[in-house]
Amino acid sequence: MASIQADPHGAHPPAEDLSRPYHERYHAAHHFKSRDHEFDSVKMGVWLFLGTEILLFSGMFVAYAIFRMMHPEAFIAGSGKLSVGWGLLNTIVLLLSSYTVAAAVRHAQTNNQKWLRINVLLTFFAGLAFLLIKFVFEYWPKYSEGKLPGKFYSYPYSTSEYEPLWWAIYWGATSIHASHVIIGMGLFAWIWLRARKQHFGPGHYNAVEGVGLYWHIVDIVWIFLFPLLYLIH
Amino acid sequence: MMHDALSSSAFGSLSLGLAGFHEWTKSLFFFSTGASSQATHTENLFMYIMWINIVSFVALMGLIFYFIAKYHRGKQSENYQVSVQHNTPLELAWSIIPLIIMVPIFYYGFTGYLDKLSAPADAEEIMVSGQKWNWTFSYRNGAQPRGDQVMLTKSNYPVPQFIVPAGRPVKLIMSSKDVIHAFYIPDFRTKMDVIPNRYTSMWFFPQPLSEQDKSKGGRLHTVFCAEYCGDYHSEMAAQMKVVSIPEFEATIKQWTDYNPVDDLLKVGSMVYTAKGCNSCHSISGDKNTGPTWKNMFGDTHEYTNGESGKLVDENWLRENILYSQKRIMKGYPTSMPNYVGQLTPLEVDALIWYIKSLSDKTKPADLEGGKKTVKQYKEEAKSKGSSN
Amino acid sequence: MSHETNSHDGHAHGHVIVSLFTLRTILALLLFFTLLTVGAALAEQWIASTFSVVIPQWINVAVAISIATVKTVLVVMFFMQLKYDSPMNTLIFVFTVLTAAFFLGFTALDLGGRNTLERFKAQYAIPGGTGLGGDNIPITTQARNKAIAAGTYDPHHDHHDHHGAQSITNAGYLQPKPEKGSDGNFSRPVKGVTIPGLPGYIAPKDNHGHDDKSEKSEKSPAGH
Amino acid sequence: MATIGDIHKSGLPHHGHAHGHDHHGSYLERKGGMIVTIWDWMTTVDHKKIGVMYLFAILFMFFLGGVAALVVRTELLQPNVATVAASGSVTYSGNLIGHAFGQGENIAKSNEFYNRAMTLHGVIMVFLVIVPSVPASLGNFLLPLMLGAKDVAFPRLNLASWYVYLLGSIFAIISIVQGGVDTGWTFYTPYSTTTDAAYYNVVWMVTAAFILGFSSIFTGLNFVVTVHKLRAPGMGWFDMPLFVWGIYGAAIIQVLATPVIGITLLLLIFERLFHIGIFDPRMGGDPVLFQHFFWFYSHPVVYVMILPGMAVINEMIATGARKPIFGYRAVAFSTLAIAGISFIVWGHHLFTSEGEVAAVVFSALTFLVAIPSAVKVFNWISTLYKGSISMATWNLYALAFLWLFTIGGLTGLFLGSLAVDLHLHDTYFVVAHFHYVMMGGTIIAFIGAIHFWWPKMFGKMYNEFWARIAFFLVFIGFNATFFPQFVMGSQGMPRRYANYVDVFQPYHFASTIGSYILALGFFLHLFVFLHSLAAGRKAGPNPWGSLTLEWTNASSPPIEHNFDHEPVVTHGPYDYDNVIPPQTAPGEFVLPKPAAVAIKH
Repeated sequence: MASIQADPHGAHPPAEDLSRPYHERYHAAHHFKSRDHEFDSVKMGVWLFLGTEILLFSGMFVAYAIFRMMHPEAFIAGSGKLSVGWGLLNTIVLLLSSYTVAAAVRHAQTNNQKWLRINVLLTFFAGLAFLLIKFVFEYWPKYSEGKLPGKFYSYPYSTSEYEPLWWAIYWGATSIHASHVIIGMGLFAWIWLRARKQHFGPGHYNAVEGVGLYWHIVDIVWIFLFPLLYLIH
Repeated sequence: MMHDALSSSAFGSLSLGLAGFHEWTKSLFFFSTGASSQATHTENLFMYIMWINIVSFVALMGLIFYFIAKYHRGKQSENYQVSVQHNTPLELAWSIIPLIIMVPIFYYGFTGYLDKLSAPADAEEIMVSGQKWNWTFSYRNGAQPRGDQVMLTKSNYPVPQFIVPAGRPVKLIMSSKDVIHAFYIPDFRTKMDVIPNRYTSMWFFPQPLSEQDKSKGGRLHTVFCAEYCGDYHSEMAAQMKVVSIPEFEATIKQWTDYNPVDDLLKVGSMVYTAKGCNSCHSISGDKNTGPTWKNMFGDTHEYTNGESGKLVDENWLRENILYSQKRIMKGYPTSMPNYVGQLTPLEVDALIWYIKSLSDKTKPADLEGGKKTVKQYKEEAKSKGSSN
Repeated sequence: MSHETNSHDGHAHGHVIVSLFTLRTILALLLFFTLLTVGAALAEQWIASTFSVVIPQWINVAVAISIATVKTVLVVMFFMQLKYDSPMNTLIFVFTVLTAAFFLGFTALDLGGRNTLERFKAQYAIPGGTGLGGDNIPITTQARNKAIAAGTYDPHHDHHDHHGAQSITNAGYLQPKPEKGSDGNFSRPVKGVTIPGLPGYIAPKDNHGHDDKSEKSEKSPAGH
Repeated sequence: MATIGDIHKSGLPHHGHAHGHDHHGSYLERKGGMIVTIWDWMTTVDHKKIGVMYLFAILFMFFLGGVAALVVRTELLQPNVATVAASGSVTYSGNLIGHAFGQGENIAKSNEFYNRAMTLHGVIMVFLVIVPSVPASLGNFLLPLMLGAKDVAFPRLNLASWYVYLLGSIFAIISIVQGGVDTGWTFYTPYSTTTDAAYYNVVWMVTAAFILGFSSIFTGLNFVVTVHKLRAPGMGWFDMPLFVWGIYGAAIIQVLATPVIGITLLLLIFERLFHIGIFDPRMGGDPVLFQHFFWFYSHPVVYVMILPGMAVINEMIATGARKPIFGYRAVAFSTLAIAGISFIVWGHHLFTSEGEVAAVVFSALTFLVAIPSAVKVFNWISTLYKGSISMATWNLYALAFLWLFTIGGLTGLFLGSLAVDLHLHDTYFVVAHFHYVMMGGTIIAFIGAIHFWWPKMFGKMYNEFWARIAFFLVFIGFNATFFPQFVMGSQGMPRRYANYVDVFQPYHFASTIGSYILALGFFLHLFVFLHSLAAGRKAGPNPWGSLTLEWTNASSPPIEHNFDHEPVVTHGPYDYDNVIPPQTAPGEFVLPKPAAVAIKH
């Protein structure tokens, strides 16, 4: 992610007026014509990157669909063993964080530095809350009960022979998603550190925009995972 | 075909020429022709595409060479001329004409494919199972090939020979025990993958035997494994023998059991290859996937579960064949399946005698029991059963 | 190429600032749809169990997927600002989704129906692969056996830990998969063919030779 | 229409001018001592340096993969013959390489050795050579130059992709050093998840392929944005050189298809390490699902390989014939058509394992891809008409590409046709087919393109005479290696066989001898290149008389920021009918004066 961002320092650091905030004296990288030119290019790059993310997750969705068609009873049995309540809470947490990130972009655009920082921080903690709920109330109980993929499955009360396969899909999809949440939190920490130094403002908010778009895609993946894993039976 | 052409008198010589030429070109690409009805269809489609290819290739390359000869830079100045940069009708033509040419290629490929897949209801069904690295066959009466093993390559790896009836549709129902294999009969121009968790099938109609075939006792075809499956992938073959229907019926009846006059040692050597023991255990002393059987009897071994020092005797062998997952010899993978339920008592005993006979520690006198015939063995078993 | 020298040109074209009101409205809609999808799933279960009707699975799937799609469109258009953005980015997004759809569609075209088509062959189908070692006991059964051996198995355990209602409704949803080897949906009579030499669902019976297998045409598999 | 004067105004660096650089040095210029220079190269974000580093890495990997190929061919020179002595002991002969490595006495070991060499060849050639070949090396170097840009859109991402490529190579080499894998480059399950070949080697190798995927994604993403956003003023979509179109099409596929191999290989790693069961039929998984996953990436990636190959052919044919590419738009659109269709034909790799419905649908779709490919070939041949055809090594390679790719493409018709494919699937026919396309297409184009742009990249000319000798060795060796494989395949020789029945021996023998000639040709090329670097004559900015921006507006080698002034495009990339290309070749490539130019103004 981070490396998609074009060189924030530009080719030649400006000599003039270091008292002005960074985002005001920011120069586009030398091979771009203007900051807008750079902004558009970066945004297009981020969208292409989001495309690769969608297709990465599409592998899990295809596996889900195919195995669901092959072993519907295993998926019904497995789905019944998930907790809709925690899933719902996590969905709400992620939706809220999506809002805060959209608001953060808006505050960067309007040069509202305080609320930019607050919203970035809120998003970070929403990610943390998501992971806490996931690990404490979902992963840990399932791990200790032996509802694990394939070879590690040791839960004695299965109702379907292929239930381990369901758990493979569940753990696979949610863990890849959770790793994206962790990466996103790292990016937000980085954004927050830079926001404190007033790096972002109306003239330059590529990074906030890019990381925000990434976070929305992580949210969208969960928007699909939630009903597919928890609600469909 | 040649004799068809001869029979038509009017265009005899012309069609002989064409048909002969056709057969000759086919012989460049195929070893035999017409082993089954589908094979002929595939060959003709192949040659149709081949001629399209040859004509297009010669035309295109001819143009290139012509242009090179005419416009090469050595004589540039008088040749270089401004020419059109595009020509829509021409470009449309060379987009659409190939498309039209390809329609029959697709269509006949499609019909030929369906023909290779959908077997007639009265087909003779043979179950085929692939495993690393052996094919096993099973006929409708439960018979399994008990014929002689054959060597197709020169690498001293025997492969099974199985029979199919000539002039009757044959359907193979195939499944794999471990990894993906593919059952490939080059002479019949067909193959199908053999997959672990599902059944695949293919069928063919072996042409009736010619007089020449009959004099040889049948027609032989080679079967290869065409999906990469490991160390012995290139040795995983089989030989298919096309025999007359009466002979087929008689043979599979005979194959339901071992020949009553064979002794147990012979049966053991047959089981060794028929059940695929040979794919892991050598009898020459070479280490393979599994330990060699040479000198195994009467020796001691170490096992991964810590056991050691036990002298290999008959009971030990019996237990380790039937419940092979119980203990694994040190230095070998755990890949040997349990054979309980898959070997008859006769086969187990025969195997034990066979392994015994491979050891230097066995005195010839100890092998007397192995000389028992199948008939004697069965009678003994019957009397034991009734006494119980 | 000369460097841009002006401090900034404010909000150039393409930089649309979405109002907080819009963002909050979208958030409210998203939360509403989230509750709706959970509600729909629960309502469906309730209907199925209360009125003892069988609701086809696809309705459940279609409702959930449709709501998720609406939510996605909201996020993409407003939070991700595709509505105001360069059409190129929309094109990228649409093409990506289209590619994923092809991926799913063609794979499902092949694999989606194959198991049902060939279910009649299930009796003989051998699950290959060696992930579990030599024995062929399903891993779920192994887990149960282990628990029984350890004395931790509770025979009255509620199989459906979290959804109380589901144990009732499942019966309606589920077209139970025929036991392996039952002739329920066999399209033709089984000939007395077993595949000797194949491990798997053939009951391990030690003392049968091949000769008497042909008589036992309906061999029952090991029913774990 | 532009005139000669226009070009000079737009800033063609003259011979003298290029070397009289005031403050802009060549990008190859040393920055200081050895350590400073190495550090400068390691941390560079200059697309040209990254391209050059890629070029040498890829050529090194090509060497490794080529050695593996020679091992494979040598092993197949004769079938294995077992001799059983009276004592019962067995000795094997015929497996030459097996003997050389002390594995000749045991057929299983010898076969396994072959399988590893075969896998090594496949993995290296696909993931480390052909996929990055043209885009990562020449694409990186040339794309900004052709577009008139100073760099690619995201220079640091570009550097990251190079390091990711290195990391992936290191993983692959770790696997090789530990003994390699015997899965085949396709990693088919359940074989790859259960093979007893050293347990973690498979994981190393699959991880290598996984990492290399990211390198591919980064490169593709960078190129797409570069093409969209960084074209020089005056350069519309249809003023771009067709090279850019080809790279653009390939980049789209890289971005859209590579993530799927990412998730596939990730699942494969999980399956191998933890047995999660997704591809394990014993736990309800499905090995054929893996094939769908794998080919959803690996078929489109075939076009990632061939589209850049076709891309460089456009440039070489146009310059070589000194003609506008016939039907520019048709060629450009066929590139996009190939990229699009590539996503919906992957099932033709599964004709023997997938269901009937899918097979028929995929077969029908497969034939569609033949149309744009055929259109390209027709257009190239028409471009030669009334041209002035150069016999320089690079143009010989372009013409050889037409020969080889036509064979490769036409033989694809056999494989797309279902009934015939059931016979030919997984035989040497397939091997020959994809070598004619992948090697005869991409690698031949790549080698030709290196000759073509060599003066631009390094500012040196190569020895034309010896390069042509090497070309003929390669061309003859290639056909001798792979043509017999078509015949062998239709006669029933399955692929990936370490051993074979005797009847195939003449073909294997011919094929192996051919591969030696091929290797000889490549080594000769290597010496020609090394000689050029050491003692080649200085090259002018435009030795071949081409009209694209990198030749007309940049010196050889280009300066660090590519252009003195931002180029303004005043003529099309192939506007030979109206513009006399400025040409600085020292002697042998004198260009004619087109009558048309005189007429037009």
